[in-house]
Amino acid sequence: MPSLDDRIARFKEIGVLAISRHDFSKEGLVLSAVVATYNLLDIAKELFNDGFTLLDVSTLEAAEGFLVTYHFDNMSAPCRIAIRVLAPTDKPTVPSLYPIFQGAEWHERESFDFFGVRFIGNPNLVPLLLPDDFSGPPPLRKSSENVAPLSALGLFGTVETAVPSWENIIAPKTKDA
Amino acid sequence: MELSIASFVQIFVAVLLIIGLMVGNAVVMVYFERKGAGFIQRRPGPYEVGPWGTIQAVCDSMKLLGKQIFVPGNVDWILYFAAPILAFFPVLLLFLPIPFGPYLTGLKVDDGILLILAFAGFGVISNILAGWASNNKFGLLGAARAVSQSIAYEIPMILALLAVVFLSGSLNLSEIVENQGSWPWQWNIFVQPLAFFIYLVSMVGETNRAPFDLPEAESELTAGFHTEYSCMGFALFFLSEYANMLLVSFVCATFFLGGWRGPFLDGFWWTFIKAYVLMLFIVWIRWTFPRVRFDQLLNLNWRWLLPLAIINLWITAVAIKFFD
Amino acid sequence: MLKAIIDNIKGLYSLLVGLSITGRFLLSPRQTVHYPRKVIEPENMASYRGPLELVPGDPDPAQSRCISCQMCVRACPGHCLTVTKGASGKSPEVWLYDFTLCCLCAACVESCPTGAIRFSHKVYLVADSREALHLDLLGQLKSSAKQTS
Amino acid sequence: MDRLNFINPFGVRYQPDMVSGDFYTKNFAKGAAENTIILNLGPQHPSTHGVLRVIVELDGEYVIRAEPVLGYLHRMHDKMGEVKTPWQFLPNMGRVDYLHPIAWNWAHVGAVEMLAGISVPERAEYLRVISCELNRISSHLVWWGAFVMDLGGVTPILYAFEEREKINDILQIVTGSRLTMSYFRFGGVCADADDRFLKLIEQFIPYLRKRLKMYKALVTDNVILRRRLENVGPMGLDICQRYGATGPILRAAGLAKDTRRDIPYGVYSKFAFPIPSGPTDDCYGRYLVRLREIETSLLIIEQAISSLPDGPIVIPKAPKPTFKLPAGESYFAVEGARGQVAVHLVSDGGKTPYRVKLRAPGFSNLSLFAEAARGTLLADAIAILGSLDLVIPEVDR
Repeated sequence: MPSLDDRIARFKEIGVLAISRHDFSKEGLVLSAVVATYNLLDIAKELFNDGFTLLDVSTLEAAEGFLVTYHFDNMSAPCRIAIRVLAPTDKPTVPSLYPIFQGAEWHERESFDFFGVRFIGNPNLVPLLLPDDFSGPPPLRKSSENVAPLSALGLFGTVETAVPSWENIIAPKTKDA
Repeated sequence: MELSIASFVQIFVAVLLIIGLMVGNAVVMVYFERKGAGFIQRRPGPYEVGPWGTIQAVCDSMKLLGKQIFVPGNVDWILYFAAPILAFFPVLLLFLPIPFGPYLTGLKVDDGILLILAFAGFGVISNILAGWASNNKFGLLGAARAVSQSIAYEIPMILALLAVVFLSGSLNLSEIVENQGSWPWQWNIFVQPLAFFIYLVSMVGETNRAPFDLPEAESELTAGFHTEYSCMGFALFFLSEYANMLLVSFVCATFFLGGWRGPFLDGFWWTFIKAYVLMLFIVWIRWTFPRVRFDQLLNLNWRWLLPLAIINLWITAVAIKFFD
Repeated sequence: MLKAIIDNIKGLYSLLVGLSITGRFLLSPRQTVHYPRKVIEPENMASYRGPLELVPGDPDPAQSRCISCQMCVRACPGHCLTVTKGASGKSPEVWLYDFTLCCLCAACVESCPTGAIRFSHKVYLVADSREALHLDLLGQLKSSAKQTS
Repeated sequence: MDRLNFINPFGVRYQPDMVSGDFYTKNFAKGAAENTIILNLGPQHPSTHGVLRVIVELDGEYVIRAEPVLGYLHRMHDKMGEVKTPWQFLPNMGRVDYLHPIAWNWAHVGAVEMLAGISVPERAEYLRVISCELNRISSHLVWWGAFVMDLGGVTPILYAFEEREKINDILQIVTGSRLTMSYFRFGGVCADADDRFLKLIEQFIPYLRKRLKMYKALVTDNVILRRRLENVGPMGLDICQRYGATGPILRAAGLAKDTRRDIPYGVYSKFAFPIPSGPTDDCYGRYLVRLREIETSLLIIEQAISSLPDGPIVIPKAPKPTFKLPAGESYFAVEGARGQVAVHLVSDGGKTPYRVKLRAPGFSNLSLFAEAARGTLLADAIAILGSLDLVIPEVDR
């Protein structure tokens, strides 16, 4: 089990857009990282080899797009990590984690139901919780006046590093955790 | 046996009485089964209709009679309706050679047990037809299970009975009873305990009762072969299940427990007491054990009961040869 | 082979143990409460949360303590309360409660500044229509005050 | 079956379609092999515990493939969380998992308290532990009865309900309800324990220990049950990791992972209790782990009762039903009867949360059924399904 600093370093090696530490007692997370879609599978593979398991896939809609959050927990030593991917609002596609974590299939189908995010590589991307003939927009999509920007949600504890484009998104004054 | 008008009248009266017995038995047993289940599960069971709920079973059967006959689409009509009838009527025949009392026998046949074992096979045909004709996948699976189970359990059953037949030297049920004494230690169960045990297991398997109720295993196949039956079709299957239970209990009482012979005063009451004690035992087993799995059921039969029955039969034959 | 035989004999013994347990329960007394003939003891009922009722006022039991502040109406997740202020003063004129929508969550009871609402212990409440469960709590309060006086 | 032609007396030939059924059956049938039966277990089936539907492809009695179909009890709790204030969402938590509502209470209340920085008085923490553990016992009891009923033994569930009624009597004293409890409040609990509550628990603990011995003699040692469960449906650590299984399934696989021990919430760190794990990862192992968890819960309750402190049960300025959450994110996990229950809360500082995500353990646990059931007998598949301890409202949310 590598230390937190080692893990941050290894994530940076693979490539992250932003990485931040969190106060576990206040946010329930140890570490969160925003990754680009093409790095997601590498990060997941890394976590799988370290004995992490996928807890859930929690998507939310923000002004910048759909933020898909994967929560991971280590099997042996508790260490909750959130990996986030931002998918654009108009054409949200994210690679599926199914090849590594087969349990992701259902979580991704749930996000597909509720937000319309398409997961490329999911073997069975059909409605899971909603009926197959459900018509209408995905039920958890927000109307445009209710959508908040990501910076207003306080998702990014103490930012360790971030690429310039993400520094803009996280906003100049980061919340001190 | 000569066939005269008198014997026809006798058979006719016997069949009428047996139908009455079957229906009455079902009503009584439904009551006892539900009451027994209730008491084992620490609840009162049927309670509201009549004193202590005694009329409940009668009312339930009236309800079944009064229900709309519902036939699902795409069934094979002829077989679908033939199946419950085939389940019910052959059982009637099986009661004919049973000696209820010294003079109370529907039809005194010299090889009565052969008649019973031959016609017992009809039950399984009705199960196959019911499962097949109702065009239901659960029904089909139930029917397939019913066939292999019934075939499997008939063999050790016959072998266990054969050991007793060797002892008595007769296939006539009355003679088998007469060969046993009035007191419990003179009954065949003490001469043939292993055969009794084998018969006890295979009689539960043969009647498809829990823990061997695989053809209708409710948690797997909803109701197995009679999934699609309602009202009278279901009632006939129900009747025949209880009638089969009664039949195997009577055969067991006749072969192993001295039939009508009992302490103090021989008579038909002993047959009935013994048979109903066995029935209550079957009920008790049902409400105690979980169900076995299908391959385990067949393994139990082919790997254990059948060799045991053959060994038992062989020992019996050798013993008769040497000690008689 | 020998091990399998011993296993089976042990298994048969376990079946006998099971039979003896159910046999013992067969003869032991029943555990159920047979409702119309027997009811459960009232001390068990004291903590039961039944439909809401209004707390009788202090000098006049037919008057509610309610001041029509609408806190409960706003707090209720199921929107099951309707409180209308009377023409004179703060006391309510209409106090309707739709029990079919209520989830007994106590949001109204805990948000009430005057403690005017409480849970009743009516466990045997039955109705044959939805409308019968649209309760007029103010009317109930008045009729119960009339009965006690 | 589909290929059979039946003739009815009116002479109309009926030729069923090769594949009939709704969208999910057709979708499933795309991968079907030759000469197999596609069978729908559920949504109304005696052993799917409510309205789960499982499509299985059978070769004889062997399950070739299985696919659970969800959504028959879907109520969109995530959306309700977004349109209600956190206080108003609280009663929903009792409805998510009706067998262990207090764990869900705790997950939601904990997430809100984490985000808003609310502390809880010590007596309330103890009452939370006591009620949660009692509720865990009652949940395991229902599972025990229902599982044995899946295996064909009808009687044990009624014995389990005797105990469950006693627990309901106890929990009713503090929570006021018997099924969908909503006991926790932000910053405490809603009712204090009285003498009768403590007295009944003290009577209940030795009583249940005696009954557990009876359970062992009647069911656990029963040869039929053991042969039904041993070596059936093994789920090792590998499959648990890939599917994110938690709770008794993971512990039966040999890993003593329990949120109560790993990330102690409440006052769990003050109690000494073993985490039952192993010995085997089959259905029988999962069965044993759950029964041993009942004993663990009894141990915790005993310790909590003996050291129950005096004091307030709710903080002085407890949030009113209309309070506002600060902006931020929190992820709070507790150990439910079925595994890790978690609530992920994101707030933008408005009246209602921006996003509420409920992490149901049954959802992940059920997703591994398709892999575990492959190649088993139909009866074994039912046993595996039962051993996952499913509560469909929680899976569907």
